[in-house]
Amino acid sequence: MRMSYREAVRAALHEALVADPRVFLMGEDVGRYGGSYAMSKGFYDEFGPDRIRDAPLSELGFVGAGVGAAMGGMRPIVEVMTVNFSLLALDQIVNMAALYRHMSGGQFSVPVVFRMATGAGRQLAAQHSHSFENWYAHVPGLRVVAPGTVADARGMLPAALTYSDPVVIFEHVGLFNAEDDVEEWRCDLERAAIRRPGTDVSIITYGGSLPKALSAAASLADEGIDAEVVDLRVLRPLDRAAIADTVRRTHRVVVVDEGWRTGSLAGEVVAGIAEDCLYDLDAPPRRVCSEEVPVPYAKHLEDAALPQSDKIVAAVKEVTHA
Amino acid sequence: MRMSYREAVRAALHEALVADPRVFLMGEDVGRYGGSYAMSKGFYDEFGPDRIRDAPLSELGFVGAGVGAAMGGMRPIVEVMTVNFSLLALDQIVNMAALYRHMSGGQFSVPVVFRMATGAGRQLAAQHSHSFENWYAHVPGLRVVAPGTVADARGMLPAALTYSDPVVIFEHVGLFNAEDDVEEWRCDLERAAIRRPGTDVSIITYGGSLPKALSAAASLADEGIDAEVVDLRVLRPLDRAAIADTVRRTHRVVVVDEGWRTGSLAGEVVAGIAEDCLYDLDAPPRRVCSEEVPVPYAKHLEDAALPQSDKIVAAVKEVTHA
Amino acid sequence: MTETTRDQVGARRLLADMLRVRLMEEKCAELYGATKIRGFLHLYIGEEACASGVLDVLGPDDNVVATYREHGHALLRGIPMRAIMAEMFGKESGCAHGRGGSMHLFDVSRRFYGGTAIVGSGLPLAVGLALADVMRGREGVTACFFGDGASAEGAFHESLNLAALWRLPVLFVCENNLYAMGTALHRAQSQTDLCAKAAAYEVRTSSADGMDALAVRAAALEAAEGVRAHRAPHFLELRTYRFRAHSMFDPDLYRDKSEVEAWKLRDPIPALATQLREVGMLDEAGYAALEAAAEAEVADAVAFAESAGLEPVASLLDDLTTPVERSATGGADAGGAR
Amino acid sequence: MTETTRDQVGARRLLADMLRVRLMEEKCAELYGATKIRGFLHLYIGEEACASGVLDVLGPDDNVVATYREHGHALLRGIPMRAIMAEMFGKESGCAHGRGGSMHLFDVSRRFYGGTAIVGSGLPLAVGLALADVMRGREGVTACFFGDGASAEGAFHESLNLAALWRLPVLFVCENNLYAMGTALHRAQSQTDLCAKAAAYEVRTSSADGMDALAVRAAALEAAEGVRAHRAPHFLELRTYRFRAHSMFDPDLYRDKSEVEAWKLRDPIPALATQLREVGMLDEAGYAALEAAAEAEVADAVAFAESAGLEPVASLLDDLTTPVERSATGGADAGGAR
Ligand SMILES: Cc1ncc(C[n+]2csc(CCOP(=O)(O)OP(=O)(O)O)c2C)c(N)n1
Ligand SMILES: Cc1ncc(C[n+]2csc(CCOP(=O)(O)OP(=O)(O)O)c2C)c(N)n1
Ligand SMILES: [Mg+2]
Ligand SMILES: [Mg+2]
Repeated sequence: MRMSYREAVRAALHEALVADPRVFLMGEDVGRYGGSYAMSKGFYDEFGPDRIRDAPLSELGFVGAGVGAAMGGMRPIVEVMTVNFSLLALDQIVNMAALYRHMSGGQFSVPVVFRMATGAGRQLAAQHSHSFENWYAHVPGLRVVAPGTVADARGMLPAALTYSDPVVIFEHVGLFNAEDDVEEWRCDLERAAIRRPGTDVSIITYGGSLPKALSAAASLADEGIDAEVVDLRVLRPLDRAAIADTVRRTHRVVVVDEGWRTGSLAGEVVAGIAEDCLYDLDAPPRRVCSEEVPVPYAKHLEDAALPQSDKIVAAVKEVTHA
Repeated sequence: MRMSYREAVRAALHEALVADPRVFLMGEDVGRYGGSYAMSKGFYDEFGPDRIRDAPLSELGFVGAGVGAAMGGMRPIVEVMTVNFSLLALDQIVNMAALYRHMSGGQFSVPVVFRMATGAGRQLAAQHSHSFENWYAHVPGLRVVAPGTVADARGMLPAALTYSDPVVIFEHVGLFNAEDDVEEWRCDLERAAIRRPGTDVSIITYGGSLPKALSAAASLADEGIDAEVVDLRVLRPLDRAAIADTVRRTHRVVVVDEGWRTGSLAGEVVAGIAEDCLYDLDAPPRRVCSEEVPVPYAKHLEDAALPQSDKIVAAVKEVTHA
Repeated sequence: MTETTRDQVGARRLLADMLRVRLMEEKCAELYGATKIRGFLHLYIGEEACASGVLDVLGPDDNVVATYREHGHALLRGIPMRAIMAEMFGKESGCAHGRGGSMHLFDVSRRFYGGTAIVGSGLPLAVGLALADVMRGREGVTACFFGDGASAEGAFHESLNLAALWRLPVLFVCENNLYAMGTALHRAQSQTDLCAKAAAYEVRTSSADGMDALAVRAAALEAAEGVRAHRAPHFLELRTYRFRAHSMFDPDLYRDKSEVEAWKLRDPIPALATQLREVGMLDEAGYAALEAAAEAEVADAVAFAESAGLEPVASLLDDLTTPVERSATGGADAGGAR
Repeated sequence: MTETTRDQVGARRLLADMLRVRLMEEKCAELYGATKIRGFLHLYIGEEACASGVLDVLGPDDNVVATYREHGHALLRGIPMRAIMAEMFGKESGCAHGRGGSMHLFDVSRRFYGGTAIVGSGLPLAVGLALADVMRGREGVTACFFGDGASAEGAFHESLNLAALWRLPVLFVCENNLYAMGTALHRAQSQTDLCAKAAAYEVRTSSADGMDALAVRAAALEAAEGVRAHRAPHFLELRTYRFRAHSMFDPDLYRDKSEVEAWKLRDPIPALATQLREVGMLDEAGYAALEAAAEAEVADAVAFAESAGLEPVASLLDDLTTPVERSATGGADAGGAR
């Protein structure tokens, strides 16, 4: 079935709301407005104000309320408009939701799903364009996923709802209008996926950078370089086995990540490779990340600040010619 | 001169307050209480309530006020009791202070120093024991430092005050009572330092893990392994040259970091090594980090969760026997 | 003497409760000196009337959220003193397996949600627990304890608004002991009338003498009944005082000794004992019996904690996440609890 | 007709100001359609009386902090329309070099601190600016604009307390347009009387008709004078309404068209024009002249922006940090500004 990423998220939300009365959606403007990215348009009329719950501008408060509601037996899906705003709510996610189970000796579960828009590319400037996936992926007690395909946008939410611990889902704003034919979308939240098999080099990425990696791979193919594109999908826990596996086959790797380079998730991937399969590398790994500046508004500067296909191509050539 | 880490921080604060009327110290209980770790004991009487400014329990508010005061021409030193609490204030640090200069096209400077206690080891349990230095080190626009010696505790604050951009200083709770003879403390906030030269392996670390690395190096010496101990000192920008340099000499590396392993700053260091000097490595790099759980209260569990000398020794043996 | 004190059993229970908390905590202070208990230890001594009065009016279906100064709340919510003491000793039979310590006491079976040490962080949690109750058609009240200092946090503002806006059954209990660590209320907040602050959210408020257990109980009863009747939050201020330093690290230099001494004259335990004696509901022997029972309980708890075992290091990584039986249908009454 | 309108020059200036903002923004909407302006664009149309009235009473030593809906504030604070338009076009001669766009207009020389897009984030900043002024013995007032929605954020709570507690000269200007995106005030906040909310911090408050520029100016003048006289904050609520959608992405489905139409009848521009006409201070020709001047300014700004150059990609990394001349002594009057 042909659908857009946005439709896929909508369908997943709709299904969850229909399936389980404990599920509710809470966040700023998810209700009457229809969701800042129109993810929940129409839901308010269908499910009513209790289950499509418009929250005041109180990120710390309503995110914490989601944590509490989860502990109280509900299955909240909490939407934070943009990952930048989630910095206001980190205390409840990192100091509370992620810790509760371990710190209590296993007494509590916190079955809450946090959904956030992430990433740049729409000229929304510095306070609306950043990517903090790596921060979340650092935190024990959270499961962190990034649907990079329409099928995963459809499948990851129901999969997240099968866990009884906090799951963070990052939806990249650059993907919302992407379309695809989706037949099978049921999926796990454990494993990376090979989106394009290849033999010469591994391009490892996730989320909004996936289409850029695939288009880089396509142009590389024209030049006779056969790139494997690996979609991490799950950012915590990382599928280190899959990463090592692709590197062992291609011996060359480029990691693409929209986060700022230093301290990026790409860095963790590279570190894991150095630890797990150093001797399999035939060339130093390369990272294509965002430039280390706040993402600017002007289109040409924004483009220049972000990973792009041509930069990926150049990095691949570096590692394959090494 | 013999002094403790705490005395060094105190002396640096005192000097700054005396030297520049634009400097003031703001934070919870810095005044009448004397600082939660007694860093500013007596200052209130000496400098008065305006300059030793007790703030209400409002991390977002007073940290943001520090940002504004810096933009208004003051040189605030803002103390956040513990890095865990700083999650409440991240929005002002990361979405505001760090962005202002670039986002405005270079119009504003934000000369604010944030000081935070970090780290574990005092049985303060999960909500008071974590290390988020890597998060801060990820953010363009911030300079991030971690005094790991008494001399750096003395010298890094005055050095920070020479910058006109936000500087974050992480003071590790495990070091406060450490003593040392301090002759020269004037220092830069640019370069890593070799704390113990060695030829067989590089142990790269910072902050509270430095003494553990040094004690590991001492016992390794007994076994005939000559370890070089590198103190990163400056966590952003990382001194990649110094890192590459030590690796090029020893060819083996262990990175020690109290952050949780996945997504740790240690990971960034390893990634940089893989990028910069892959072929100089004679063995896969190893990381000694915190176990990926909330730090527990019970002493034996806390000890087990953290990097320790014996774990460093074991990791060094792994890389040197490889 | 009000009707309430005539409820002899109830009043004696309050006295016994306070004594249990007091003696347990005095022992904790001693054990801290002996390095049996480590980390932060925040004593509740002087404030016992608050927890005993409030918890006395709650039932098993209600939820309780507390702070790092929560030994009293935990004990009076029904967590066995043994489990509390073992927790402070860092032992596996502690109520958080020794992972939490003094600041993080938990008991899912008693709907005791902690024990959180980020000031203000319990408030959004309480809002969420109450929201879950409402959405699930449960009747419970969520009692959320916090200090005067917490009311300066943004979390307070956001939580009171949410609770009032959504008409959630939260009983906000502010233990106003006039200080947040070393910072006096009037040096931290422009509005020192905390009820006025809360009333600005269109929340019902009331205030009680936090040194008088019967007054607290009466106020809490009324407040909790209001919450149940109106399905709307209530803010209850308890004016109290801590006799000890903020924590064991606190040199306590920010307040006059005379101020502390003046408040000690209002110690809630002798105060209630005297009240009961005056109306002939308690005699010396009766008091001694209560004290002896509490002492015995403390001695037993300490012995238990001393001899309890440690969680094996091998299980350090356990219970980080919930075993995935993929409980998509779930349904445990205690919800997220398992 | 009050004394104020008799100040013909001043009243005409307000009208001219509002016209300039209005025509500039109508052009922006058009340019957005033509994809010359991208990203988020939040129009102020309908609310112009607020910025014009308030900024009219501020001097060059005062500070201004605004939101993402700040084109009007930026223009009336004195940033040339050319620089604003060029910014929205993403050009180097924009007031943030094209890096900020519509939501991030800045001008250090005019003490215009932005243009911030995290709701509520300007409030702590304003507190800090005012704190710096007090500590440096400067006389300025810091005007901080924000919306009704922002008052639900924890940052509001913490900032009002800080400003009141420390007696800082902050003029908090709440542009209450009844909606935060698609969420009506009464659906977001239990307390819809925002002055009552602010008063709970012991802050002086007042309220004015945000559709009447003269009323706004009078209220702002009184408020600012109060701030200067008492060296204490003031909360000024301006009751206003936005005629357009929240942003260019907003389908505007959450409010009745009739509500919007009713408010449009109170459009502050014709309202003031009529007032002035009625007392003979403006005739058709005079109004046409104002309009023509504004149109010309807009045309000029657009032409300027069109032809302006882009920041070279090579300088993308510039100005992340301040060149280290190690200004340990500093001393620029504008402080952190350089
Ligand atoms: C967010 C946060 N900031 C600071 C602290 C350090 N701290 C612990 S308790 C405390 C004082 C809290 O005062 P109050 O809320 O009045 O409670 P009390 O301790 O008086 O019971 C402070 C500042 C903390 N734990 N969390
Ligand atoms: C912290 C944060 N949360 C959410 C948003 C998204 N957002 C932008 S404007 C807005 C509504 C703000 O309403 P209000 O404060 O009333 O100002 P108005 O837009 O009406 O002028 C929202 C929810 C944001 N930018 N920042
Ligand atoms: Mg208190
Ligand atoms: Mg509004």
